[in-house]
Amino acid sequence: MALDELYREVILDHYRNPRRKGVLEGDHIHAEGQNPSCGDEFSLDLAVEDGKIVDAAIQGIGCSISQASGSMMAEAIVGKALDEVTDLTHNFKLMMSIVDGENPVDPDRPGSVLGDLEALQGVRRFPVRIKCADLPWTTLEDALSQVG
Amino acid sequence: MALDELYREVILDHYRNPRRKGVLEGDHIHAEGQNPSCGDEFSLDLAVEDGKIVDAAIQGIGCSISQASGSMMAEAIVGKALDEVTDLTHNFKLMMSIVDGENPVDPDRPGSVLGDLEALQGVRRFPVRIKCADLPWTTLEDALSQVG
Amino acid sequence: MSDLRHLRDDFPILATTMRGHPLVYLDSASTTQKPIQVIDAVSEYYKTLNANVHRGAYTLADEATTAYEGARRRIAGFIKAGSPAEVVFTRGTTSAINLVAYGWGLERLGEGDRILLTLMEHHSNVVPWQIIARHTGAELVYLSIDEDYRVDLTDLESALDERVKIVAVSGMSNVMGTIGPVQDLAAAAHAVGAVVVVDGAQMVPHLPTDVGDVGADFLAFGAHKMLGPTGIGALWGRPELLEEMEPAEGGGEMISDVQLYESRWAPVPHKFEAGTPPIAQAIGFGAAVEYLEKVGMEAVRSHEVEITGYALERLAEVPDLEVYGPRDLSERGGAVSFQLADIHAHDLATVLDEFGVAVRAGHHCAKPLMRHLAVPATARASFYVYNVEEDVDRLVEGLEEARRVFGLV
Amino acid sequence: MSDLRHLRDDFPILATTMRGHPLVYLDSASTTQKPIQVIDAVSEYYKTLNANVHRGAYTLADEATTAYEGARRRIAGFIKAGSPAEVVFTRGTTSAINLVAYGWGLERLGEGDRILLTLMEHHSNVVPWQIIARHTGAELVYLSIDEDYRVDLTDLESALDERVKIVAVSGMSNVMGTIGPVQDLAAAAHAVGAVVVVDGAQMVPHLPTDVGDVGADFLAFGAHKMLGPTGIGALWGRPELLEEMEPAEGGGEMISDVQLYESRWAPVPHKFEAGTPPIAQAIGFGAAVEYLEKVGMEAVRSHEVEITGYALERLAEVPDLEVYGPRDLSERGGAVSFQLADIHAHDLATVLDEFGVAVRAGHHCAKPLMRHLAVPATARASFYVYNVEEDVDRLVEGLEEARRVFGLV
Ligand SMILES: Cc1ncc(COP(=O)(O)O)c(C=O)c1O
Ligand SMILES: Cc1ncc(COP(=O)(O)O)c(C=O)c1O
Repeated sequence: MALDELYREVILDHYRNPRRKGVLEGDHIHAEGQNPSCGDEFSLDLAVEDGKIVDAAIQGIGCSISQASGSMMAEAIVGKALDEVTDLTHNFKLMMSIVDGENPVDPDRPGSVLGDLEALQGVRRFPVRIKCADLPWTTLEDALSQVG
Repeated sequence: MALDELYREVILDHYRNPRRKGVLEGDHIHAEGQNPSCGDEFSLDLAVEDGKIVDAAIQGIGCSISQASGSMMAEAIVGKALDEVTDLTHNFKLMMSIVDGENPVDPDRPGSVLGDLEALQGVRRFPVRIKCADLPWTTLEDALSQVG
Repeated sequence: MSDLRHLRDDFPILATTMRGHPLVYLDSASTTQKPIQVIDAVSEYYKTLNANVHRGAYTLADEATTAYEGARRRIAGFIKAGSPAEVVFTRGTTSAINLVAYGWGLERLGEGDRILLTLMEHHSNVVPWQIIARHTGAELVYLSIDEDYRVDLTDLESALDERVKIVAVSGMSNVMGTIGPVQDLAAAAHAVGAVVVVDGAQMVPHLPTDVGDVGADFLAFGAHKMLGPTGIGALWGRPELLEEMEPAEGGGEMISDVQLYESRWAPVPHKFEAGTPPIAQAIGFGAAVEYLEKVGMEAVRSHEVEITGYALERLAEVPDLEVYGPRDLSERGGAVSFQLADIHAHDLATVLDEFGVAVRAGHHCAKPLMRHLAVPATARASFYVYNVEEDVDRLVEGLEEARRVFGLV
Repeated sequence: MSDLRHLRDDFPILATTMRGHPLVYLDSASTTQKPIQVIDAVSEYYKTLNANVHRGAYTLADEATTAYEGARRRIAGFIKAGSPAEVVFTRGTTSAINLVAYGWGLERLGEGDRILLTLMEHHSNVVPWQIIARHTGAELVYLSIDEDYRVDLTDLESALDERVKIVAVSGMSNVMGTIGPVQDLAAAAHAVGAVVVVDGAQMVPHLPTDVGDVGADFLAFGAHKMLGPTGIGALWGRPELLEEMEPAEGGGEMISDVQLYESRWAPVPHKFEAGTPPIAQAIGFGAAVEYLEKVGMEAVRSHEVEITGYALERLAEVPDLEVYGPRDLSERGGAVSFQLADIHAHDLATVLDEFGVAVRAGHHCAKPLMRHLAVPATARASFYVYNVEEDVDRLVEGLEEARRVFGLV
């Protein structure tokens, strides 16, 4: 049923064992995001060197969808060039907005494939929850906008 | 028709030629009333001696009903004892509240007959206007409450 | 006459009677009647969609939120706002003006500052400024009304200097119909750094409105004068000013965080919408705007010019009748105030009531203007999309009867 | 179970579905559903009676005014107020509290004064006081919550001294269901000369209310949580305090005279009702109160005690589920907050949504309380007259399913 599609094992695993949880020491960018209507919170530290994300750390309080989305995002972006990350964000948000489409990757911005993140596809059938999945990515966009 | 019953000649006459218009010199009681919803205003000076109204003066702005009612009231009360005036007020308000009744004079408080004031009976068929006819009398009650 | 007659079927109340006569409703400047589309939008909301907004984690609440925010988007589009976030829902025009007065004025005004008004303002655009003036020590200054019933701009230069921080003006007088010189005032006010608040209670329902053209900083208007429900209105504001403005009320839904001793506000427009908003009413407001868009605001305006022109013509035939308001139809809307001989406005209204004709009588919440015109009260007929020439004819017949009853013929 | 089941037929929305299942509405603490009697009262007003109030000199306006003031009288009777003039119509509970905060607090508080609140207050009974504290220099002080989820009165003596000018307390918590110690607080507050404001948003809909017994000075409540329309609420106040209190908003209808630089206010309650009031909503509020009177508030209360008791029993059977709120039914109403294992409230709400069950998840506009309880969010089921035991059963089935989906079984 749709619920099992939503709460896939990989999502519950990221929810219960978030990757890269914590804060960064040394030079980094910091951004915070919030969904005022539900109270979910997410904060992100990014270390950027030579146009590349070299480290990331996350913290958050909230539902499994927002926290798993953040954990998977943190895993996915470390080691990627900034423009790859921008494409990834684009493709992630595209996936969240396509309800019946087949291919969530924009052929014009193929820079990144979603990989594990496709586990969040099930959220699309729960419009109320899309903003949960989006929260870490909106925070990421905020962080990226701070890059010189 | 009902309109002709409302706007009887005597009422239009009092409206156009209000009696006892002005202010009193010397010792007197003063009261003011207003209908905030329509803006009608009425003010009353009363000279009272030995429990009797010996003089009265009125001023006002407003519709024919409120102004005629005030003019007729001023005429009616001068020369009357205070308790007679109280009964008159009672009977006037009774008349205004009885829509189909026959006799507007309370048999238990016969102290005053309405006389000319009965010309205002037509107002009863126009519930919107009853507060106009009542305005001078409410002001009178206020003035009387100031009597020692 | 532009043909809007068919719209009448949408308004259930127009099929009722008043004092035994078919209702001739000529009091739309006070409140308009509602088409069945608006009435049903409200009922349907309660029957199928009712839930609190912005709060729920369930589908019904999400749908209610979508409908509520959809209404905001539609209203923003109606006045050509840049974004829905520029539209704050309020209880009505009066509340919207108070929100600016408290949220903007209370924080920023002080001794020596001035608020510039005009003598034709409705009490709702006077009293809030008096209250703020009392709290802050600021002063009120008024522009007068000229012989042609227009805002007198000859004193503008001396009245409008750097001391003026707020200019508050009506887009259309509810007494005389006069269209306010909003664009001229806005340009002059901005030149001295003042903020311009337009009372759009009569303007938005009656004139095609594009906030970009109006040139104001804030525009207040309400639903119930434009076919919508009571209990809802809106404040449009320039986004950068809304950002800076303080909320007037505090409560649920307008916060992003509440600590014990202080709180952070939610983003615009939500920071101004404390508590459960008037959800059903917002949705009804959206339906009203949709209805007006279908009719077309150009058609609304030209219908109004025509029927007002007809009314002014017919009223000119009535002996001893004086009209207070511009003659030039391009300078006015459909609120027509008048006085007939020495017959008090209330008496006139009573006579008309007896014929099923509803007109307003009194000071129209504009006492400063009434004092200026030196009349204690006027009778006022006002028109909207559902009025037809026959309504004017009935009015004139009633006036003739009033002349008879009062012994003038 | 007291037999109110037949009432369900009056609520059209209960016949709809959510995500394919019959709607099980368990979010009445957020907003209640509306019976057809209320929906129709609003529609009928627009179809047959719509006119502006207190203004017209024609019959329709007089009838609208009579209906509007009739609603006030009915609501006054419902809370056993001494007179209809003690009831001020507002936009809702939040607006009513803000009216006291601005109208009473802003004028009277200063440096060194205190406002006493409790940790269980809704944001609507916190943020307005924060705003007034900021404007006046007054300070906020809080009573805590004890282990049994009740307001902790052990510190009352030290917290409540002459510096306290206002005590603001909820009559019933929207999170825990806890009935507030209103009478005790009122007695203690009056002993030091403080004024008592009761947030009755949850109390008035759920407990028979007699303002004489409550002992407060002001009582705020809203229609939409008691079967009535959105966009309307009321502030009851002691007549002598309402006399002294300043209006918050200025505008039409609330004045007796407007001069250029100052105005005189209309008598209570009108001086607090600036602008065209929410007329249709007031009439709908009156119809809601009439409906509740027919059911009988004693019956409403005992139905709620029974269904809440049943819910607490059934929830106790669900493993890993913690309830936040008093166990003693005499100390609580029907808002039941809970946490299931490590499942976030939103996820729980989503699972329940999938079964047609609407519960709320989040901070319930009570962040200070959530911090005190040390939970970021809870799920909340809340009941009203139309809920039946089967609704609770569906909830529990949904919770079992959540346990399965989250791998807890
Ligand atoms: C205890 C309490 N107080 C105040 C409010 C605010 O009510 P409203 O949002 O209707 O203004 C609510 C409802 O959300 C509540 O539950
Ligand atoms: C010009 C003007 N401004 C303000 C208002 C106040 O609107 P409301 O009473 O709907 O708040 C009105 C309507 O009465 C009006 O005509």
